[in-house]
Amino acid sequence: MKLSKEEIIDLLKQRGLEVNDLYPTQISVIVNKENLINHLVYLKSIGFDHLSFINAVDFIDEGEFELVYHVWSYTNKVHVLNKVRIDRNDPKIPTIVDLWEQAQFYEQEVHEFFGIVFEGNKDLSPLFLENWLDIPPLRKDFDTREFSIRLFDAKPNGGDR
Amino acid sequence: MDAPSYMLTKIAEKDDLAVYELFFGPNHPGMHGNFGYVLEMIGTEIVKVRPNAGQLHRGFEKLMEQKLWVQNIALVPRICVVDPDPNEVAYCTAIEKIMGIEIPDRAKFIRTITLEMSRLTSFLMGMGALGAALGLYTPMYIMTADRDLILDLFEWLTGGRIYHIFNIPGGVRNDLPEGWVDRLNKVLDHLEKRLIEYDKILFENPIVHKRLKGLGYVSKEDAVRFGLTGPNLRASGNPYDVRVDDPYAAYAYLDVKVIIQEGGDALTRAVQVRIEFEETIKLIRQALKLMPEGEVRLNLGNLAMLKVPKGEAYAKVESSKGEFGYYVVSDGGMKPYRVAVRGPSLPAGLLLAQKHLPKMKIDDVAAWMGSLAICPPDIDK
Amino acid sequence: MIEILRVFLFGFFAIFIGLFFMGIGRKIIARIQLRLGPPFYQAFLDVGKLFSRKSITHNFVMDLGMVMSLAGLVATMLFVPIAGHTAIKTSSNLIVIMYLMAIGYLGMAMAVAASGNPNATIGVSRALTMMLGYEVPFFTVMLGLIIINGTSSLELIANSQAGSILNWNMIKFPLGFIAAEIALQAMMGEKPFDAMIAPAEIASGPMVELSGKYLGLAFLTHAVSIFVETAIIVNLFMGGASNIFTFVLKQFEIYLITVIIEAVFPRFKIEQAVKFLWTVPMSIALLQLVLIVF
Amino acid sequence: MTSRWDVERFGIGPMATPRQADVLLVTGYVSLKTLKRIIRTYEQMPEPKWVLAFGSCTVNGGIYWDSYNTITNLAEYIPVDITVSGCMPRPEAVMDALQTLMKMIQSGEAGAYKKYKENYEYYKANQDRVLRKTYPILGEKLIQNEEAATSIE
Repeated sequence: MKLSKEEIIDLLKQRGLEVNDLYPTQISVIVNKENLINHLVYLKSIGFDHLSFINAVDFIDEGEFELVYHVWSYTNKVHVLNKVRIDRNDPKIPTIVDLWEQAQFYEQEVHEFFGIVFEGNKDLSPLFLENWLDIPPLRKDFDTREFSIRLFDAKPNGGDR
Repeated sequence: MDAPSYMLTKIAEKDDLAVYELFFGPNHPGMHGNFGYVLEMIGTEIVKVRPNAGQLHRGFEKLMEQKLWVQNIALVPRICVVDPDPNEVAYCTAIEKIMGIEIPDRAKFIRTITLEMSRLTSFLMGMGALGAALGLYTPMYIMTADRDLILDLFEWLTGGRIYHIFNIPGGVRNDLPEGWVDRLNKVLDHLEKRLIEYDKILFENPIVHKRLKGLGYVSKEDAVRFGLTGPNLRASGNPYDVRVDDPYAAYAYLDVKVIIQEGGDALTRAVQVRIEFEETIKLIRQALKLMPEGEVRLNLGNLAMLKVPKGEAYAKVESSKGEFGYYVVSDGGMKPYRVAVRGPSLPAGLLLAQKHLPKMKIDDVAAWMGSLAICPPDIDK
Repeated sequence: MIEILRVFLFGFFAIFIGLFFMGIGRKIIARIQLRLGPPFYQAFLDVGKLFSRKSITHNFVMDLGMVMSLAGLVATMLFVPIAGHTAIKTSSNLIVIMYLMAIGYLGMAMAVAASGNPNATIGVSRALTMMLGYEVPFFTVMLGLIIINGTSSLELIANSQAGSILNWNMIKFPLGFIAAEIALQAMMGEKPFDAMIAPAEIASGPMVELSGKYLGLAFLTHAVSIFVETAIIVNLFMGGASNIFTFVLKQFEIYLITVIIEAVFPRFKIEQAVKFLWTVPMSIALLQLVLIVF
Repeated sequence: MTSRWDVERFGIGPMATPRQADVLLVTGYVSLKTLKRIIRTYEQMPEPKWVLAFGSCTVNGGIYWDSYNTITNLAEYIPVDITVSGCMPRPEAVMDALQTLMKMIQSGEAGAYKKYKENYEYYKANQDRVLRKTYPILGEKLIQNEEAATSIE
């Protein structure tokens, strides 16, 4: 049963979600933390079976993290960006590992780079960085140039060795 | 000097067969790229696997927030060395989506041609690496020799052999130099003749069949559920291709044949890459025929001062390894607010490793990785 | 005294020819792969360089094992008739050769297992299983020839084929030759039977921990093994030549076949290799045996 | 290594393990995790050994100079004999570097591995500073996990 983008938008609007139509094949949906899981379950039921990506954006001046769950439907040919806002000081959000198993690694990565805790995810150990004591690097208040100059004494214009 | 790095450490005393730890580690001849698995083994059978990623992590997403919009185009192809063009195209398409501009048709076709050529080089490297993992070095050398012919064409067109930095928001940097197209046709004819040799030495080789049959089986539903994309997805029977589902560049004008095979094991994936290689050659010829005249890029003024309006977009490109996705968020400034990159090899490299490796013997690991075309840099980014 | 000098001469001759063959083999493979390939004396340069390097040893067993592997193979070489004259004449040297060949590989296995590297132990277990694999068909073929010639002395078998090419064993018993050829491929550890030195899987197996002089010794062992195995095949099937030059030429033909096969085949997994060796060449050898006996 | 620029002509070939190798070719950027493995590989190689640093990322950090995970100058951690500049240097440049290295070895100039033994403390200090961090680099910011001393396993 192939749904057109407009039908999907109406379906989501009926569920009381704020939807805006970005591009011919892309729509974005604002979801709040509580009904994220059953929203994704609903999406999965109407054909969105490919979780392509989970990533986070750090809106430091609004003091919030925005988690974006990219979901694509092979049948309806529509891409949905589910955006969830969580508070920056205690970043917690339920895990979706039991919906898609590859979410485990995306969540591990987001945890490592933003410090967002995914409740229910069994293994949030660091994936890429080793022996990392500073604040999660992808946060806006982490300055990578300063870090590189202090630790590796990098010279801004390559400098003379 | 302490004992060598792969220590014989007893992890668990499991019915008196000592489980020992073997680093199928970063600098291992069978490993493609700088990536590693810590394998806990009994004898030659793997019991548990822990991926040891991160050697190639350069923090692209952080670096991109420090650089201007145009500077990132030099940074972006370095994410996947084997297949650099999809990154540039995805990044530029995302920016064009936010700015809501439409690049001229000729630029679309040039983008498609460079994408498909980069796909050819990546397939050649992939097939060669698969042969090398099985111990057959001859096709690797022959295929790299043919790959150099395509790299020469890239060098002529863009000035760079591997990193082309050729796409910019609004089109491509320069038009095709004259004489370039018929040299491309000559190279394509040469490659088509070469295919017969590749078949004889690699794809019809009885021992290759014996080694790859049934290795790393992924069923049709699992391939979708685990988020596999690209040739790995189609080799398990799912007819999905980003170029058809969500066309970008000039793919709307071309008819892209989606090839699927029922099989899902390593051998089918290898044959899938081989057939798609042939299909890509036909696609380039088609694009060359339909390419209109006209200028190659929009005039967006001084690109260094480019200001992308506030907004966000996710652009997908079908690279040789799968779906390369760029999620770009802009706050209207001179620099991107956030760029997130979705690499195609993460589900295959990390998730399938947990599923397939534990029952596998040590001698299939390199072949298993070669068949899934795992490209570690796009896991670590 | 002369006897000892003669033995040394044979030893160096074998090493020289073996390294020479390896150099040319690498050049042929390179040409097949559209490459220029190293100069033909490359193997000598490699061995020279390796012996000039410092080497890291783990324990005494490793040193002993390496020397034992080279000594074992050179000992085997002494019993093989080369163009009519052999270093040590015995009446039934085929049996002795069969026994001594195992010594060389056991030495290597002992040395490498002592190095404590899991890759090495896997490589050694593969090498020994492979040995199990190729020895069964090879000995059946030898058995066939011993029965037909009524003697197990290699010289008499070689002389029985003198005269025209027609009465070479290769022509009289083609099946036996094919089976021996496949077994030879495995004996020399060339693809498709080189599961023990599989760089892509176990980082060059037994040779993982060998550095400097040990790697040099391993190179020499491989060179002598090439010489010995091709010499056996030449004596058994191509009637051992009268003078040295034709003997070496015949050896090179055999080595050429193995090199070309090596360039075109990937490697078997170890259990596939042994299964293959025990089915295909084994059945040919048995067929040959049946033909001979009746 | 490819068939057009065949390095094996000069007898150069890839070896499977550091034990069998003479030259350590460090291609491109070096992240912290790779640095630990490079040091271990370098120390496993028997004498005499040489290092060829490949690409501008090993000379001054190249395009990733300001990245938090890549070192900028390889020469501070292991002695480097010869460096090839260029981001993805051209194959001809690599061939030329390998040949100059061979000439330097013949003339006895290339002895950086002796330097490693002589001022081993200098190199070890640099390595520990980068690998065995015990305090957050951008100190005053709040630190995530408090346990201080972590050793490289």
